[in-house]
Amino acid sequence: MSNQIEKYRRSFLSEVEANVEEGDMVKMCMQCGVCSGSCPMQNHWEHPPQEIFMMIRAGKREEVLSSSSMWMCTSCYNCIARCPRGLPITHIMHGLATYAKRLGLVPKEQPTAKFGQMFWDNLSKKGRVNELKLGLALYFMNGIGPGIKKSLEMQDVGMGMMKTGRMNPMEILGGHSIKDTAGFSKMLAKAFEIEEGNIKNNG
Amino acid sequence: MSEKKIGAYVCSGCGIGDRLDVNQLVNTAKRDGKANEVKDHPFLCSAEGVKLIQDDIDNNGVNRVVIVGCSRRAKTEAFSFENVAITRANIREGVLWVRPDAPEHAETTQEMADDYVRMACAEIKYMGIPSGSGEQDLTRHLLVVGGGISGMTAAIEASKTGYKVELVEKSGELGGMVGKMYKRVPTKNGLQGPVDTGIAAMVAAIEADANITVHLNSTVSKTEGAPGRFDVEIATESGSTNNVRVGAIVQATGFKPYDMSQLPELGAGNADVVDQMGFEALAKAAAGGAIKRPSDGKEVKSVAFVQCAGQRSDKPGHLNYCSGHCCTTSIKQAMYLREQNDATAVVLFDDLRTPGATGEDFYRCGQEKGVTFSKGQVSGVAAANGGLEVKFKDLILNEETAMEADLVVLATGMVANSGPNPYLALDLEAAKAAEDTAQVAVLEKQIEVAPPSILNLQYRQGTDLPHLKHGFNDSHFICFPYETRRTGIYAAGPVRRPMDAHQAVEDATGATLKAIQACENAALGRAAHPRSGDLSYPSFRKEGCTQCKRCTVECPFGAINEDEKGYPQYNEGRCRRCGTCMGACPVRVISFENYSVETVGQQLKAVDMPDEFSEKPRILVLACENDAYPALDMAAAKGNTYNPWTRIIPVRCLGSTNTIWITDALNSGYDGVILLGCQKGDNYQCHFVKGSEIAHIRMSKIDDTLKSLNLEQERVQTYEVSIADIDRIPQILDDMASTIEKIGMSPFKF
Amino acid sequence: MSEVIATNQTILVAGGGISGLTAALEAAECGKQVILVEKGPTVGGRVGQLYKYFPKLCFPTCGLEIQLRRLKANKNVRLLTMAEVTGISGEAGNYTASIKLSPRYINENCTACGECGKAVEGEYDDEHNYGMKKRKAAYIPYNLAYPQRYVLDPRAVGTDDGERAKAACKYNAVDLDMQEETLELNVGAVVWATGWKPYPAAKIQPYGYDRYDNVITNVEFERMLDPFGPTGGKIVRPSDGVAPKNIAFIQCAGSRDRNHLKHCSRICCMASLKQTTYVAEQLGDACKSTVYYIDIRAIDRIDDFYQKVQKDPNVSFVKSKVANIVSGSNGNVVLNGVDTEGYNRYANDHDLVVLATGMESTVPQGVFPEGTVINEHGFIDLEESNGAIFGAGCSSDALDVNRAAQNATAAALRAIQVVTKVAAQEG
Amino acid sequence: MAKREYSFYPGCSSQSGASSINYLRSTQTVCSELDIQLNEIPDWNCCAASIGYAGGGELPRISLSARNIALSQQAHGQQDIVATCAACWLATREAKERIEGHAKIRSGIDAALGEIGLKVESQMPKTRHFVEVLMEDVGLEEIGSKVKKPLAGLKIAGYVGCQTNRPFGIAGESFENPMYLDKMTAALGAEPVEKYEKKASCCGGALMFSEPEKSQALVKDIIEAAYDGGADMIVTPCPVCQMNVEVYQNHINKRFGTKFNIPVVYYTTLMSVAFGKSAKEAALDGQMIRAARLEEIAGK
Repeated sequence: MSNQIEKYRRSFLSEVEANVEEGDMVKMCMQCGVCSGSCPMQNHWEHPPQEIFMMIRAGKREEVLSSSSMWMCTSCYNCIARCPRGLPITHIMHGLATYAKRLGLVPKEQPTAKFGQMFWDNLSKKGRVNELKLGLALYFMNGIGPGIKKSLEMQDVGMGMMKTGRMNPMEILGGHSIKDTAGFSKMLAKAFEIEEGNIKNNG
Repeated sequence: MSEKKIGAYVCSGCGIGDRLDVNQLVNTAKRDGKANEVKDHPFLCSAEGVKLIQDDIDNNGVNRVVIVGCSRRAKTEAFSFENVAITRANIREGVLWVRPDAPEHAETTQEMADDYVRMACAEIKYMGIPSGSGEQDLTRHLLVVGGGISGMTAAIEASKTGYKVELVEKSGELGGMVGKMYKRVPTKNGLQGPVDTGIAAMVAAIEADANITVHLNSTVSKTEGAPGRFDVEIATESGSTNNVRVGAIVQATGFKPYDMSQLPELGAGNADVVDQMGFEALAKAAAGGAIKRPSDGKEVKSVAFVQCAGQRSDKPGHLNYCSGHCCTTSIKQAMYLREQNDATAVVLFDDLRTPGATGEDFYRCGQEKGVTFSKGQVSGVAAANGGLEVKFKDLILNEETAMEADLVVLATGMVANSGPNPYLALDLEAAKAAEDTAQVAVLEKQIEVAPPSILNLQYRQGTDLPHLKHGFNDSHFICFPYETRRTGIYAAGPVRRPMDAHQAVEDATGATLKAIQACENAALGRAAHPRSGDLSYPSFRKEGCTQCKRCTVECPFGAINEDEKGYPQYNEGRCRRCGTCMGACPVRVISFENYSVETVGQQLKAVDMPDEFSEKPRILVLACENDAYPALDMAAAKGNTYNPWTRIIPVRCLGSTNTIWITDALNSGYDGVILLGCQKGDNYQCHFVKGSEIAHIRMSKIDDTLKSLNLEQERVQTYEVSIADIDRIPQILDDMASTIEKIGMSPFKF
Repeated sequence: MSEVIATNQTILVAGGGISGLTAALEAAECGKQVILVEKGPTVGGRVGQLYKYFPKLCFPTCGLEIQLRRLKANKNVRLLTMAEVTGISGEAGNYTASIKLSPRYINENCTACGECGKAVEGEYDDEHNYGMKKRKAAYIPYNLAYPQRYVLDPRAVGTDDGERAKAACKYNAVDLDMQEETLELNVGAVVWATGWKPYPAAKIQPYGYDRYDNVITNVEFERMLDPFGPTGGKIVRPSDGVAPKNIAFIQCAGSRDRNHLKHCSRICCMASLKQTTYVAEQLGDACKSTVYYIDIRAIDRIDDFYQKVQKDPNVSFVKSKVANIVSGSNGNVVLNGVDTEGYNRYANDHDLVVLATGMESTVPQGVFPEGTVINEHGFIDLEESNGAIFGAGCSSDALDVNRAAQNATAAALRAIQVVTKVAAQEG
Repeated sequence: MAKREYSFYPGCSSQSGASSINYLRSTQTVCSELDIQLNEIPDWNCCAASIGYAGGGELPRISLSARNIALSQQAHGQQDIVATCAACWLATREAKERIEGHAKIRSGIDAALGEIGLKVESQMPKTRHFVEVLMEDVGLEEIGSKVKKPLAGLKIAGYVGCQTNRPFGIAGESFENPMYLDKMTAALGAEPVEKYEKKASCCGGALMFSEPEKSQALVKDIIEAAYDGGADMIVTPCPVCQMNVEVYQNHINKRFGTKFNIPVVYYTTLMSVAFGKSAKEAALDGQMIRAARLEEIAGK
């Protein structure tokens, strides 16, 4: 992987094309901006998607990968639906986020990055999501103090869910699981292995 | 020519018979119009009605036909008779439809109709049957000037149509600019990269084609004659000359790249800063391998393409237009680099202009191949770190930035190789005559730097095709890209308008058709567009000519030269039959067989002039047949009305208006005169270029006449109107009626 | 229907718009026999519906009038209106074309006297005005329509209106028994010039053409300016008939978009620039125009038109493809998007939106002989395998009027070459 | 009418005691009424939804759906896979496309599944949303014919949301203004809110957890637009939408000073009530904000 990224050289773009999910479509952007204007989180972006694509071309590697922008994607697919050039923007954003994470460039306190990891950890344990554990993990992700505060804040929601049968306190004790957890883990391990290999080969 | 025998045929259909006294119309035609045969029919355009007329032609010797009924623009299929002169008394659109159907208007409406009958009969009396100009050579032979892709296309296409071609190329080889390119932009859709230029194949085809004679290292040193009989002298570098006769000419002299040395701020002067043609040379030298930079032969790894270099800019010395092709050309060149050098190729553009289906496909193709596009404004290119630094503002990222490049390609524009603008000399003459010293200085300077002539036309109006804008020989008309101002000579390719190779090929093909058409027209002695098919042509009575030269100067098409004795010398093949010369002639010696000072003058005199006390004014309207007259027809069809005092005469062009008509009208007691012509000025709409403008100038001088007659200036008005002025023109006519009401009737009623 | 004579030295031109007229006339004035077929009741096509041309701002009817004069004067062209080419078989120099003739219900006897139009009562959407106003059941399509003959709407046939029209005509021109006919013609070459249609704006869902009254298309806007159009030449908001104060022009509405038309339609940039000058002329300082664009393609020497518009303080440009349109107050709409030059979000209120809708090709499928190449955008490429079938004008690419006329002239020459060869072979 | 059978992918939130168990319950009610049989995919696993990318990356994420597809094929052959959850449906459909379209992904998936002796056949079954089944296979006419208690007098805002709508959506519907919920509402005798401008807006999805402030602002607009349209309740086809729009109304009220209290129901709940089923069968007891008017109708 080149560390010496020169402005407007293809090096960073090539890196993205090789290592980022659907990254080979970045070059097709024609800077119309319809994605940026379609994003529900547009008020919160540091850099909107079309600008990210331009930054990639301009070789702004650090700025792009350490940006919190991609983590603002709600996966609403508005940008994909409207993009006149058919860029799978949602996937590219996910891909950039994943790649940044892999390189350790994600801002430390990025909540979605944290939550996303929790979600993955949660599902990959038993093959299915344990909503209760996931929720608690989320509330306590910044430590016990904030966790308790957050839990109290969310108490009404929790109680409501429980009352309506949509949350089961017993899930804390284990909860739903697929049967073949062993095979499941094996499959994921293999998938990770292949993906890592692909990136190394490209890098 | 047999004796003139007039047949007048009055249609009583379409409500004419209900509202007008048809018997009276018939009597008017007989009594006042002196028509030999007069008949009426309830449905004249029916087969039966047409037969009635045809029978008179066939059996009663009628050779002058007056149709009293609808406008000359209506029912043309029905009223089309061979070998006779035809005119119309337009009493449907011109009378019935523009007058309210009420008893109190019946009298004046009938008067209008009767007048139109009189006018038509008067006109036809002076109309001959045009037989085509005497210059009827069929020369299936074209001259193509310029051996680039446009010229070669013209030559090949002409040959394919059965025409012989003289192909003149200034340099030592065919191929032109595209021939110097490595590859070209594809002309078909789909995501394909650059393709072979095809020039070698074209050259081979031309060399193998017995119909095409190639003159290399040659220029056109003299062009005389007219469509169908151009005599061209081709001069070779060695000094020898060839004379050929051709029917028409395609000028495909292409362009030269804008002189990039005028762009030092963009690094011009540095060996590694090249223009697009410079880059083609590098690519051609690389022959598919890695492209190397000129300074040190190093393989190029990073290139910046600077679009709009010295173009779309109003800085002095820059080109103020877009050259149309540079965006796709840069994309193509960037693709070379992607494929051959695996290099970074950044296109810095303002607006990426890749229009149409082929254009947008090519843009996407460039992106797929990894060309980098950035909306950026380049402020400077300078040497740095053994390469170049391109400073620019990234307009998307909104920051001043810079990139390093091994090579910079400046997309400079096209400068047309069009020869001098012929009107420069004439303008200079006029400025000198007007003693406008400032203007003289400006024009003299322009003439000083004018390029050498390309066609060396021996025309009174100058040596080359007139320029439209920025030195390009384009047509002024959107719908008529080949409406040339020098009949039989068609510009094609980037000399006509900035364009890419794809369009140049289409353009040259189209121009070839026009050139062929010009030959065919000349062979039949008929006019080209817009009066296509017209067999009439101007002639003059030498005895009366005062050699004033007005006709030669005012002819918009340079059709009239002067002979050794200073008399006008007509070249009918160049003539577009507008009649501007006729309008110009102070002694009225110029006429067409079916259109003359008399055909109009007699019409206006045929109007029955009520006396001063009848409170029935008469307004003469001379209306351009291209725009004003159709607009009047459409106004009538829409139910717009105007006053019954108006008498309208269509003219070929307002430029054909001879001031004698105005003087005659005023002397005969008309209370007002209106001239309706097309828009003049830079965006002129006059298909005869300056006809309307000239008419305006002539009319501005009519004031003296009015003064001498002691008449008010308001009585003569000239307007620029358009075909869409369907509501405005009736208003103009009514305004004149109001004016007359205000200032009173003309005292010249006898 | 009188007999139509055609041979394999005849050129068939499909489409009576500016391209078809040009191709037909240029070929005819070279002495070739031409059959010009037009699907509708009049020639003139799309340009007949335009108010003005860019960049000269002159009237299209001016050029049409000249073409009509050429047409009327030239016996080499046989014009068939209400006629559609439904099939072509054979090969270069020897094609058989099937032509469907739809009944006009009014024959050549028609003098355009207008009595039938006065007599009928039924009204239908006026196609010439894109349905923005009504026309009578018996009608002349527009001022300059040619042939200058009335048309009777087929929906009126079999109703009292049909009978009224018939009774009103003194010239036996109304023929309610007219039937559809099919002609089989032998021709040597075909110039296909059926032009374009505006891309259906309702398909561009983010812009809500089907949901908001004050979102219109550029072709509709063009009709608005015509003094004989639906608003008498006035620029007004459809919702309340009031003059707008703040118009948005949205470029690439349906063009350069894989969801719609992938190609660039070429004319829309210049069309919008032109339309801003209409606004400036009619409403002056009382109305602002904003052009939302990706690239302004004011190509070649007419770039100066763009430069002129840029200098108008009432016109602004935003480099942005508008993301979507939502309703605002009082019939206004709000355009959401970002100005990509520096990332500035906007939610701009406009009281009228003009969508610069793209050009969709009308080249049909299933009409041409096998091997004829119609590209993915629906245009006819110039291919060897097409034989003597030549696309012209907007059947060959998205073109402006000038290039369409140029291209049609070139197509005419290609067709001439084929029939000339046939003539030479036949001696 | 023959029984319609599908391979069923319920998804994590439809498990007992999970957040959209009420969706599953009402779906089952609708299925029994419409004679639809849903055959659950044995041992299905989570799809990773739209947030799994952070931990999973591309191939591991796709392998999850691939495993479900393989299991479905193993148990139910080429039966269409039907999901009620938008994320489940989308992830499975996307996985299918990606496996079909990218050789590299196909080989990766083959290898990963190979580890556990599974294989995705080259001909994969179609993955469909339950709404597609209702609109395309059953049809509004049949649905309408089952209505026993028309929901007369109810004005309902059809909130379609994102992932049921984009990027695939329901055939014939536009991304910007999908109408099927409105048509369905009308078929059940209620009045759809016309011009519900936020019907396809985003509720924040999973970012409701990580970025609650930002997401709640989105939900606020969605609810406000429903109120503006005069809605009595909101109907939705997506578990995330349902949850996000329903359960945070108190928080939103606190944050923005609003007074929201609008029920958000699944279309299956609406259908169940209209079909004359009990409140329990309609899973009305799963509403955190009670749909009193529906309870009323169900209780009649």
